[in-house]
Amino acid sequence: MQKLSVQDFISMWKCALDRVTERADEFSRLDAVTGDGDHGTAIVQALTSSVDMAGNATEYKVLLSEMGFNVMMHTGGSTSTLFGAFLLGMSDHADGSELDGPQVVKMFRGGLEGIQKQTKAGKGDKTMMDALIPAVEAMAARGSNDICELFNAAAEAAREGALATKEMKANFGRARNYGDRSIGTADAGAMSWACMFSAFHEALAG
Amino acid sequence: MQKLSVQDFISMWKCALDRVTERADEFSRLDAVTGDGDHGTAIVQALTSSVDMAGNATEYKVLLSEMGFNVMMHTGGSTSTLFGAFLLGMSDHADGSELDGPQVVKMFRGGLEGIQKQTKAGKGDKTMMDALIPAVEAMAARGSNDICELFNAAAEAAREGALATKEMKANFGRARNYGDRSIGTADAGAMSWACMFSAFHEALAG
Amino acid sequence: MNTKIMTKFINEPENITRELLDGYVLAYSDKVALAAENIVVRAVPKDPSKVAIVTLGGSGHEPALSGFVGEGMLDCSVVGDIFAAPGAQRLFQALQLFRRDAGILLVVLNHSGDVMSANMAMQLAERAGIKVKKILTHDDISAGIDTPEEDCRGLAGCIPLYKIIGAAAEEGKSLDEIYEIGERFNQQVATLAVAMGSCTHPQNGATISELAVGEMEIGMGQHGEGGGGRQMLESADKTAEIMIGQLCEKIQPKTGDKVLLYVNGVGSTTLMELSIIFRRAHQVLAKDGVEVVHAKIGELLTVQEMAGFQMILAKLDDDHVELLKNRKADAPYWTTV
Amino acid sequence: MNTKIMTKFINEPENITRELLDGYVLAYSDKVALAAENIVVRAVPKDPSKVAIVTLGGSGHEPALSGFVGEGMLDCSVVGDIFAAPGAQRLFQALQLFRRDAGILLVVLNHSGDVMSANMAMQLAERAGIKVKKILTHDDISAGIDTPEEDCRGLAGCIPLYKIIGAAAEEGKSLDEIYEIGERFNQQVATLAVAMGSCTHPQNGATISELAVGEMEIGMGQHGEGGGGRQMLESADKTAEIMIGQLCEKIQPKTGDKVLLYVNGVGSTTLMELSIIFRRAHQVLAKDGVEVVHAKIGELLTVQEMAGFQMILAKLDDDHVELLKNRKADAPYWTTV
Ligand SMILES: Nc1ncnc2c1ncn2[C@@H]1O[C@H](COP(=O)(O)OP(=O)(O)O)[C@@H](O)[C@H]1O
Ligand SMILES: Nc1ncnc2c1ncn2[C@@H]1O[C@H](COP(=O)(O)OP(=O)(O)O)[C@@H](O)[C@H]1O
Ligand SMILES: [Mg+2]
Ligand SMILES: [Mg+2]
Ligand SMILES: [Mg+2]
Ligand SMILES: [Mg+2]
Repeated sequence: MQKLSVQDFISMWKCALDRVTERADEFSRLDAVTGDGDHGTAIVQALTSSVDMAGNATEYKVLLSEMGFNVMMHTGGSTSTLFGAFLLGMSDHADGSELDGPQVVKMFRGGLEGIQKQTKAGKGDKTMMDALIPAVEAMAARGSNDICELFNAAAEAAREGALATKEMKANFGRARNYGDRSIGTADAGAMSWACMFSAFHEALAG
Repeated sequence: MQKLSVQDFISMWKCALDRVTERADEFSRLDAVTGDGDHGTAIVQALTSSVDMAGNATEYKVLLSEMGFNVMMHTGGSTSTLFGAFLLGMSDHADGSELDGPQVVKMFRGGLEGIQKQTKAGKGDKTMMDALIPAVEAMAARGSNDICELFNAAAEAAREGALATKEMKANFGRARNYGDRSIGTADAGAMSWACMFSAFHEALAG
Repeated sequence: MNTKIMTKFINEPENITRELLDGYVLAYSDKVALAAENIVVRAVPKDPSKVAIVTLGGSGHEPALSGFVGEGMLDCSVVGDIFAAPGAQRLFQALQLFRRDAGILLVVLNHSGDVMSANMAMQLAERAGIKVKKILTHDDISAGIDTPEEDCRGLAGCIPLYKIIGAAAEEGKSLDEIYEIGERFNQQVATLAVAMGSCTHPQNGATISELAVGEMEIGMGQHGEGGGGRQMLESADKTAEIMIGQLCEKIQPKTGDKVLLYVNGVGSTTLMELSIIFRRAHQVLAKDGVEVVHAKIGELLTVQEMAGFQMILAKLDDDHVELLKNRKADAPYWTTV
Repeated sequence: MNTKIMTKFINEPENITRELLDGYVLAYSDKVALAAENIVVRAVPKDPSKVAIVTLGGSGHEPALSGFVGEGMLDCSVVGDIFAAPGAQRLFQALQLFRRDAGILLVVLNHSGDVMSANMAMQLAERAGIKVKKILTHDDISAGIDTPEEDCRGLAGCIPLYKIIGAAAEEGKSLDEIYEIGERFNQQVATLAVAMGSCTHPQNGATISELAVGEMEIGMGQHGEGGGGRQMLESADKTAEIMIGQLCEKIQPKTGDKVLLYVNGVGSTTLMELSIIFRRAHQVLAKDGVEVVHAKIGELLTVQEMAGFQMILAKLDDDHVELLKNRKADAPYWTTV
């Protein structure tokens, strides 16, 4: 797959919504151990608000900015801003209605930078960043023109990163207050992002 | 036993306090089914407030009136007024510091009249009256000069009366709101009065 | 009664009432004080030329009843132990403190223990030449809407009554006038309680009124003693409809009538839920053109940690509206600016 | 998370926030209104020449935060879903509504979600030329008294802050002046929470922060997220002593100092218990000659039906006392005469 159309892109998000919805309870359960038990609800809401904006969009920049603002209007919690900032960051780095491999990488890197304007959390802090950063890095490192392959790499890295959060101590978010007690449970946000990247790949791999 | 001294009388109440205290949980448990679960606490408090006033009393009238007012100052709930009225009613019908059989009956009848000024409940209404009325009637019917025997009769009648409340439907007190659902559980107040009459007899029988 | 591990922040069970009253008057010392054991009075007494409003009732229902002692509401609350009326002699002591030519209006909630204490205390007061009139509340409709007044319990409907007669007393109205205003309100107020889940008696650990998970009882009393019947838990909207329906049957509000609507939480039911319940009850009234002119959502009279609420509906005359809404009150748990 | 039979009076879980806000503004329509979805404002707006006080936070904590919108307190509360900060765009919508030359003071409780929404909304506001200043609350001391501010959560200490800065804004003080008054309070207030028993997330039925019967956790957060450490339940007096001891270590009140002491119930813990707790904490302060000049016992900020409470201690400067006690406030859940 050499080109990612807006419609392909939308189908990636729809697939993510489906897969995350199936596992929403698991994400809330993880959040209940070290947070407030609502991450499953939050991430489903955020994806729903994003997909709601898809309609018959034809252009990346506008679509992504509408998705971002809609998330930040209709959903809440940490997920709202982080997700919204990711979408707005992508919007700032995407043009036209079809992207090639390097452009896809650039767009995702833009999303990551958008989030990094809102949080100082980095790798090892036991947050969604432990899935997202490796995913984006893996896409860039793969340097392939096959977009499907890029997402395969991203999904794999996100999954590994997410699972690794289990042994970490939380430095950000509600889980931080648990101190050492946060060790032993994977981070809800990292797990849901891993699920999304895996769905992105699934949508493209067919 | 032909004469009941004030000291004998006080020992009856002390014995009642002991026996009721032992079974307080049972009375609260009964009250929890059809009332608010505090009758055991209430009746122990009332007896304690009564016995507290005993000190070195030498005379029935003053002792009983002090007992009655102390109960109505330091305890509460339905038990407070009913018990207080019983003691004040006895006070109105007792003189001196030693009573013979008929005088004892007269004093207890006075107590019953005192209560009857405060409540219209009669036999069959599933209240303490189902123990108290038969007890006083049995004392009068026995007409003996042996005071110990009077209380034996009273205790027997109170016990029977109290057990019979199990099959009754409550017409007074909190239990009334349960309607037919009050059937099947004995009345807490009737059971505690039966326990007291049995203790009165025990104290005199040695 | 299942005695279980107590999960309450208390010390010795027998000291609960004394300690909670101590804490209460320490926190609100500019408004309330203890005149004697279990007798809560205003920190700054009302002019003795005015009628005094006194009430009585067990503790364990906080903020009721003592939370409403203050300017424009109660002069005195005589407190019994948990769920128990205070003894007659204690109440008589309070009546002696408030002896005055204008008289005392004694508000009694219809519960066997309270009524007996009140009657006995009034007999003592009469002998002592104290002027006191009794007003009985009987707002519970769980026994059926045609049940005679003496068989209806007094629930949280006493609290708006305190505000109404408290404001009337503050204005200097006579004992008979205040009684008439209050009695008119009593005839027009109805309350219905629903419980879901039990509560623990804090002194003996007894679980009172055990309800299975997912069950509710409409018509519950406020000490865990039963009433209506049990049924499966319904949605907030359905529950609100059932309850406002029964209340309307009693009160019969017509288009254009002004009413009071309160949803009183009794313990662990959240304000979140109470607000959702209120919403639906209000919608039902609005649909019939009934105007809610005074409302409260909150905990006024509780039953330990029981889950559930009481819904109170009252038809208001113009003087009631005036006294409820436009007269200052400044009690620790009720303030009207 | 153990999904269990829901025992709450709700309708569809996803409608909870909307329905509870509907009920709330119906009940208190003379005081509050909805300006837009999830944006609660005063029914009668403050003069636009004065600084507006806006706050944000998740629902499920009723009466907080929207219960304190009203004369002399908040102008606006922007509400998120249960335990979730509102999105930045929703908050930005509210900031647009309150755009004024005098400026907006935005009160943010230090929680990751709230802070991120606030920062993002402020970036949007800045671009739109709206004058807004942020004040962050960080009163929780459970992370240790030397923990940097940015690592301390905002608990119920925000509520007296609303009263203080709300009164200052009502007086017509400038944005900088109000900020200074509020920030001075923020430096002198400390809160500690204790939980016993868990609570249920009303939308997904998750049991958050399962505690064994007879266990308590001092340092709990207000969404069931943990904090301090678990220990066996202590008596009311002992618990009060531990908590006021830790708060005093942070606040260091001296003989003659004036302080505020609140005991805020978070759910199913009764006012009875809270009063007993208050009593002991007050005694400890009094023994050291510290004067409690302002107190509250009640539910200001709740965590569903969780059992437990938050204790709030603050050293007050004279202007704080004045603004807290002697300035009118008329919000649905806070009235100062
Ligand atoms: N400051 C932060 N930086 C990065 N990620 C964060 C931060 N705070 C929270 N998160 C992520 O958000 C997840 C929780 O999301 P969610 O439950 O929706 O938010 P909330 O904590 O507001 O309930 C966490 O598992 C974590 O991955
Ligand atoms: N009106 C009444 N007349 C006679 N006995 C009554 C009446 N009300 C209650 N009782 C008796 O009192 C008992 C309950 O006592 P207690 O639990 O101390 O009072 P309360 O109902 O105030 O909690 C009942 O079991 C019943 O025997
Ligand atoms: Mg969460
Ligand atoms: Mg009882
Ligand atoms: Mg009782
Ligand atoms: Mg949340």
